[in-house]
Amino acid sequence: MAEARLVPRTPLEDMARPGRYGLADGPAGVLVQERADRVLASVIARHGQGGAVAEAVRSAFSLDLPPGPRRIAARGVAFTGVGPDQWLVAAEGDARRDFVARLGAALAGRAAVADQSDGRVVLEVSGPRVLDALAKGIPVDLHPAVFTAGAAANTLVAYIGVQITRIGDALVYELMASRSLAGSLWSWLATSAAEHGLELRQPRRG
Amino acid sequence: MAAIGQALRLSSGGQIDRGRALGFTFDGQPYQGFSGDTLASALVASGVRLVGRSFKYHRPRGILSAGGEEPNALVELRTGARREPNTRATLAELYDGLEATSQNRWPSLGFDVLALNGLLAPVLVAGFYYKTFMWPAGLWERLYEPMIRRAAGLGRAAAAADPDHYEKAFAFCDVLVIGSGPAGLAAALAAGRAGARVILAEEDFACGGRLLAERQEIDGRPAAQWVAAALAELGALPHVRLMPRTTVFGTFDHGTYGALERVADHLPVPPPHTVRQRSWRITAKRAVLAAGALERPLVFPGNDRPGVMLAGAVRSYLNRFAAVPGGDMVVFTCNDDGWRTAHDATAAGLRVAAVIDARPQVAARVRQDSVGRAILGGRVVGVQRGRGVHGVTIVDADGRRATIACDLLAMAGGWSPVVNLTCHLGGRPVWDEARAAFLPGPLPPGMRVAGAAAGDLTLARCLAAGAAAGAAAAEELGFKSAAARAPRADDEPAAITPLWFVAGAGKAFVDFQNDVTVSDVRLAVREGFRSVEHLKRYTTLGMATDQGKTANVNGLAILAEASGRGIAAVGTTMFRPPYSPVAIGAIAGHHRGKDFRPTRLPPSHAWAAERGAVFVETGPWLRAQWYPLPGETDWLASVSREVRATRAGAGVCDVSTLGKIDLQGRDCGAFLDRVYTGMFSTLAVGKARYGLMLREDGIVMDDGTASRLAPDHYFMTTTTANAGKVMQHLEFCHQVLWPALDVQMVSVSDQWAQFSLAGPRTRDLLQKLVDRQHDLANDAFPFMAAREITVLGGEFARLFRISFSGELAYEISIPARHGDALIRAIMAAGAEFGITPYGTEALGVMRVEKGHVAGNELNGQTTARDLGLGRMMSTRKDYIGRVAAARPAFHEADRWGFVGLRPVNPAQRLYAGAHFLPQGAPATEAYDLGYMTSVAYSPMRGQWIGLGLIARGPARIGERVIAHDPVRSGDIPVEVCHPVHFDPDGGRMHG
Amino acid sequence: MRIDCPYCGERGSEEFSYLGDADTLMARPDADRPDAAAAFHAYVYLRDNPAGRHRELWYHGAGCHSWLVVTRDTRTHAITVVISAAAPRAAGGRG
Amino acid sequence: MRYSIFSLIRQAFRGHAGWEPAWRDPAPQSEYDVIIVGGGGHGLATAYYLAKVHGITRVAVVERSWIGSGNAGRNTTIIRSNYGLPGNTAFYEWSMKLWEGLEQDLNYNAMVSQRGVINLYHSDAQRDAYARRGNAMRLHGVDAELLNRAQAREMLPFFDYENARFPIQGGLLQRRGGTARHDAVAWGYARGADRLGVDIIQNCEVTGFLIDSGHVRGIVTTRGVIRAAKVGLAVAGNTSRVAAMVGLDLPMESHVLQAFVSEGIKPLIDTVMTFGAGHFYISQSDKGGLVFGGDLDGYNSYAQRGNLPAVEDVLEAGMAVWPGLGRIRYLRQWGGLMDMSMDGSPIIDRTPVAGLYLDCGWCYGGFKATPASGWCFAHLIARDESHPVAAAYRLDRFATGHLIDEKGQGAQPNLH
Ligand SMILES: Cc1cc2nc3c(=O)[nH]c(=O)nc-3n(C[C@H](O)[C@H](O)[C@H](O)COP(=O)(O)OP(=O)(O)OC[C@H]3O[C@@H](n4cnc5c(N)ncnc54)[C@H](O)[C@@H]3O)c2cc1C
Ligand SMILES: NC(=O)c1ccc[n+]([C@@H]2O[C@H](COP(=O)([O-])OP(=O)(O)OC[C@H]3O[C@@H](n4cnc5c(N)ncnc54)[C@H](O)[C@@H]3O)[C@@H](O)[C@H]2O)c1
Ligand SMILES: Cc1cc2nc3c(=O)[nH]c(=O)nc-3n(C[C@H](O)[C@H](O)[C@H](O)COP(=O)(O)O)c2cc1C
Ligand SMILES: [Zn+2]
Repeated sequence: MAEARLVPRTPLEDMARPGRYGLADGPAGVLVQERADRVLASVIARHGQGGAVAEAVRSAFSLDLPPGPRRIAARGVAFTGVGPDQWLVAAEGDARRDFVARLGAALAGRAAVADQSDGRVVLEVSGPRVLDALAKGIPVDLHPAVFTAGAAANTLVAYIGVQITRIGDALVYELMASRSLAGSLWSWLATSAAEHGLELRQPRRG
Repeated sequence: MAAIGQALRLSSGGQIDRGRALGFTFDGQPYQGFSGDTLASALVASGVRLVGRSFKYHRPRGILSAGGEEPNALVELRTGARREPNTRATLAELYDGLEATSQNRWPSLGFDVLALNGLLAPVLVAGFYYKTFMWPAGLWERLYEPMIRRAAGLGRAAAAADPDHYEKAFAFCDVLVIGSGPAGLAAALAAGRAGARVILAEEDFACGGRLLAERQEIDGRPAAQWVAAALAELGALPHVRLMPRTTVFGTFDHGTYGALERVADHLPVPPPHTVRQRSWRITAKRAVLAAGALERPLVFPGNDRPGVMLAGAVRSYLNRFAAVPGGDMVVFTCNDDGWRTAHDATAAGLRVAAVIDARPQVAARVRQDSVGRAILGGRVVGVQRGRGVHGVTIVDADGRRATIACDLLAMAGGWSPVVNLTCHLGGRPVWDEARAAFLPGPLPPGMRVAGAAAGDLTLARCLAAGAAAGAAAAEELGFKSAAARAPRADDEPAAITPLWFVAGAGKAFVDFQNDVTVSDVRLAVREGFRSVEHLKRYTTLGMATDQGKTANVNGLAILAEASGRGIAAVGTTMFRPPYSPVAIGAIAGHHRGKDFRPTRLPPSHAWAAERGAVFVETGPWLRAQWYPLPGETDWLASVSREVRATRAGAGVCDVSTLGKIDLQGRDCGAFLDRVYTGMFSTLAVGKARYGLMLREDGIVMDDGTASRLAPDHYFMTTTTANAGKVMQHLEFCHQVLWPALDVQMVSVSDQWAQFSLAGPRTRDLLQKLVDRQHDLANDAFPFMAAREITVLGGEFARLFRISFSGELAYEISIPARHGDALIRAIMAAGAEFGITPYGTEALGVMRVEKGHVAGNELNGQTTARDLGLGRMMSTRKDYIGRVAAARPAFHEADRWGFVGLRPVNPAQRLYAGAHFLPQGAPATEAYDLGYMTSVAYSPMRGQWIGLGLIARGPARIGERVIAHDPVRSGDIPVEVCHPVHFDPDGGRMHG
Repeated sequence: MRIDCPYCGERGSEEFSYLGDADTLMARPDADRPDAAAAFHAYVYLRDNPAGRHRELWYHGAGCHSWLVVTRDTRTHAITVVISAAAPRAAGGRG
Repeated sequence: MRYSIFSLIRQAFRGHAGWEPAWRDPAPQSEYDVIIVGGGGHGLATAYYLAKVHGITRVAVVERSWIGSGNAGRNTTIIRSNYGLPGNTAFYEWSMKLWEGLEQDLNYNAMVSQRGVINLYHSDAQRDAYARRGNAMRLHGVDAELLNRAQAREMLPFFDYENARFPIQGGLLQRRGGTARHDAVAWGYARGADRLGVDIIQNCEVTGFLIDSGHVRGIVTTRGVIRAAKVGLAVAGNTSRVAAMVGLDLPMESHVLQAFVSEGIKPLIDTVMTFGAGHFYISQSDKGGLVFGGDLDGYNSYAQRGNLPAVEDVLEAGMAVWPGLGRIRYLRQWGGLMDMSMDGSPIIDRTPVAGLYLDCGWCYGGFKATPASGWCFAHLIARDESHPVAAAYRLDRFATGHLIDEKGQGAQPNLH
């Protein structure tokens, strides 16, 4: 028995099949891809250790921790501010390897680190009509000049707590919500993008 | 039936597309109109005068206005499940195939039986119903009320579910401009040119406001050309968003505006994937209200007859829609603007029989001779009618009566600025005597008002004020606006001497829709309803679907006169959102049906669905309730099987829904000591402990376990129901009460799939899954042990020896991606031990058998002592709720305490919610001893068992009482027993 | 309403949960004081309820999870100050 | 003049010229035996019963605005006595009994309509909680029926039973519950009290109290000082404000609750319905408007108006339970100031100031209490002792722990 491998499932896997949704003609206005290829961890500075955490992150990952709700990334590691002295850290590609353990070691005594890799559904959303679709739920101003590259916000979409991050200069956004809400998040997104046509791509797995 | 032609359509002019004819029906009769029409304008062009019946007297009514203020022309639009009652014909954009029906009449619009109410009119005065229908008392619900209810109401709503879809959206801008008349367009241009993000919202499907209805010029060219150029320029500005068909319906706090976009109402049905309407929440740093002004009717006998129309509306129909509301017109006015209607009508080829101006003098500039007879200082005192207007009776300045034949009476009572949106935060408009209008009072933060909405009635001033407001709003936000030349336009005359009502015989209507007359207002005053708000409520003036847009100012002016006060002293009634009525579906957006609220699914959901589990909504979660097997038709059979199998061998249940909180830091122990009643700082690493949390008022809030994974690392579970509440509470305790403690906490509820494995064979089962190096023997992994382990060859997991079922039991956690695989692995590994998945029902049965408290007992009314958990309240430390829990009432001897219950006759079923009475006592509250909190059929005992709260609690064990359940099962004798119904010494759990 | 969270920026009030009078709720009494019963009665039940300026606790549960002290006029809903309720002690607070 | 169909017809022939004011508009006298502060339903009912039951007629009701301008004039008119806790049930049932004879007593048609109140349930636990409540009602002699799904569907056929996020499983029905016309209740009591000699003084705001060695002697108002040895406060959402004038801290917060009315439509629903899985309740007024509401906005407020999130919450719940509402338009929304007590139940009691009495804490449920509140408050003021059915509504219950917390939410007023 012990040799049976556990086959992981992505949060969206049982909720939606890749394919075209909503308006069927023309190019899809909204493109969605599930990103199940990231290791995630929450980092909370210990009492009074915010500065020390920043230093440790600088030396371990060569990143300057954002003080506010922003994402900063390099070499496959991204720190996103989610609260005062709190970050959600994502690692992808080669950086995934033992990432939570490495992070824990780098921040030992300075921050609490907790693995959250399985706790979230992560959807990367883009496409020519992405802002129109997102406006149907995201109650923050996503105007490209306001919600600039790297901007992040924790907020509510259709009563679902989400973290939205603009992950680059292009209009590409990452939506993160609790894993158990993947189906509801998808239902909102698919409905909101229906008039523009939505294409759900194959998930990216880790 | 052949379509009735558009006999009253001008051959040229207007903003309609004569190339696109549209067919529609009204009361089943086919008609035609053009693209660009409203239903109202198409009816006008087709010569339809009678469009509805009034609310109370069922008087025939025609179209009064050309906009959203319409009180009369309300129709049922569409049919079947899409039927929309009370739709204003004046706002309904015509589409091909439109079906409209008149309402509030029987059997037909032309012959309405309830028009007999007109005969009863002398009795049916304001508030008559407060004075009668009282005898005999029993007849109210049986006779009078049903009769009133059937007569009241307007259109018929569809009973069926609305087949269309709706959505919500959020928008942000620097400057929100409300209204696209000259003031709004100028404001949007000024702010947009300065670089501000502008939203221009317009209720109408066409932008331009009054400019669409007037024959005015701007910069020397027809206003329509200026509008087109302005829209083109705005459309080209990247930061400007034009939103036609969008009504801003409410002003809310801090720059929040509610708006309703009618996305597909101008189409027969919404195209696929398109919503019918979209509700917007607009957050604007600044707003310019340029909502214009609404014309007031004049109040004189017969003013409600079909064929009596607002003068400005006549211009709209002529100039915008090229539709002719009448051939022979009389204008009745008290201000300069009324004369414009006469001029425009003449220009359109109508005969203007007379202009009757109540003022003795009128500037020569206003009065030109193209308009037929001019009667200054005159009044209309009656309307001759058949099906429509035949003529008017007038009294001239010298008191001479005369009759003038006509088929259209245009009335111009002056203009009321649309101040509604300035008042939604509580501001009150102020009366301006010179302009005879209420002007905006204190404004909501960030709002400006421009144009006719601010009382600036002339075009030149509207353009200038709009531009100034737009520029100022942008400049306040740091944008630089280049000084632009204001467009040139007329300062058309706009003098007024208000005329509030004309005395005479016959009903003079103030509120057309609610049939409120001058005599109703006076009666109310006579009876002491002198406050304007009392007047409104007593007469219902202004309470109909138009909210008195055309009626209120006239009404309160008559009140002022009748009560000997000035209009300023009387004031207005409160303005409230929505500015115009909003479909409930639109505000709900897509939150209906299954999408009313999100659904959380545990990691085993897909697997459980494959097995045919029956699911149940528990708070935000959908959980497996039981897993029926083929042949099982009764839920009780399935649940009992699950319990038996678990207690006999092994059962598994997904408990991932529990709240899970990761706590790290030096002071976690100290922190938990303060939030739990028990001690946690002394908990050994590798152990778990049951914990009870109180609210600060001493009542139990939640229970759960906390495990110590490392000296400065704890893992807490909460109940499913209270997960969010507990997290918030802990954050409060940490951030607000004890911020100096070194505690870091984060919810990891979704990170872990967690399964409860219960039953005597679970150790054997686990042994097959857990990697060999972890010793699960009773000594090595005793009751309440908590460890990090690996399973299935190195997969990280956590194992807790915790039991809710009273069996040898474990909870195993694994990162959620493996939840599905783990449950399958457990099932495979457990086959030889008879592994059985069990759902929330069996979970509940086992906890009742074991006498554990859960949601039904932790109901926000019980203390730890009530629940028999008093020993968990440490006396060695302070904790949340400790002091309040010591209040005298919480220690009274006859407080309801926690016990078990069994039916005296083991064949009888128990019901939760039954109250306890002493045997033989009468069923009155004086003997109420408590109630049954939970029940279950215990397959282990072969009978129903219960838990409950009863006065003096455990002291009653052995007593028999009655479980009194008159709403369901009647009386059942029960015996009070210990709450632990099964395996009282807990041997199985420790085994 | 829109609350300007010091961390997240301005957000709709539906992202927050309301608790009430900050000056009372932040000053949890010492359980060992001789008049603890009276002090806790006041702490738990007697919150300030003015028509006017009110310092009150809000929790940004859908955002950064901060507890905030919001100064708001209960007649107009105008918000003048928003600060974190965590250390250093919210300025003007009692505790 | 007595109201009846005959007087109405008589007046119809005279152009209704003979009607008198429903209540006088007297100037305040310098002294009364009792002053009631607050011309809402409760204050007016108290004055009426003081005069009628206790023979105390030198009474003034002092109202800062027009009578009924507060919650009396802005509530959703539901009357019921379906409470579950001892302390509440008997009181609300007494109120229901008074409603049942009110119109004949007052000679005013307040349109008391016992069309039934249904609370829907959506889970077994909720069903059992309603059974607990229904049984408690029956023990108090109150009518209560537990409906199953089929029975609920028969009464409310349009609702979503199949596709709902929280399917309807049944309901708790009180047939004697229903509605009454809110304004008419205030006006009827005002007229009744006035006819017994009570002075109803509008546009007269209380700004202070005369207190002498711990005893109240009168009030200071915007229309001068008015003396009385007994003063009763019935100012609902403004209680904390007024109590602060005598230095009284009360276990209370003022919250905004919004309500809504739709455009008038032909009869669609003839009972009062409460949705158990969201914040929504609805009934249809005799005029045809659907009157509905939901949860509090959730923060302290004296603004008497609310915000959009609460509107959305209510309308979403409405659509969830009744998807046929989609195309019906809501016409108006407004707010009221709720005197939310810390356990969700009212206070009718003396205060530490002798002669000053308190009637408050009605939360969003005090309209139905209007008759009994007036009855019991009058009793307390006249006799200086609590009426038996209101004996539990003590001010010191928070200190002693004798809470009456129907919802089990504790000291968190916005959750009650
Ligand atoms: C939206 C809404 C819906 C509701 N729905 C229901 C329902 O369906 N069923 C139900 O039972 N209850 C309901 N209620 C609650 C119910 O309306 C109230 O509990 C009840 O009306 C309060 O009693 P009252 O009528 O005396 O209060 P009010 O009418 O508020 O009377 C208090 C009066 O005191 C006056 N006042 C205040 N300060 C002063 C001062 N300083 N000097 C002089 N006068 C002053 C006020 O102007 C006011 O007129 C609802 C309330 C609201 C707001
Ligand atoms: N001379 C007179 O007596 C007189 C009187 C009144 C008006 N006027 C003329 O009327 C015009 C007034 O110009 P203006 O720009 O102030 O007003 P306007 O009436 O031209 O435009 C107002 C626009 O706002 C829209 N609107 C109103 N409320 C709205 C809401 N809540 N949401 C979205 N849209 C809404 C209306 O549909 C309308 O299109 C001028 O041309 C003026 O000459 C003249
Ligand atoms: C039961 C009830 C029914 C109502 N029906 C209507 C109505 O049909 N039309 C209307 O305009 N307002 C209606 N209202 C709302 C009142 O106009 C008003 O908004 C409410 O009494 C609050 O007062 P305010 O808005 O002046 O503050 C109703 C109010 C209640 C309580
Ligand atoms: Zn925040």
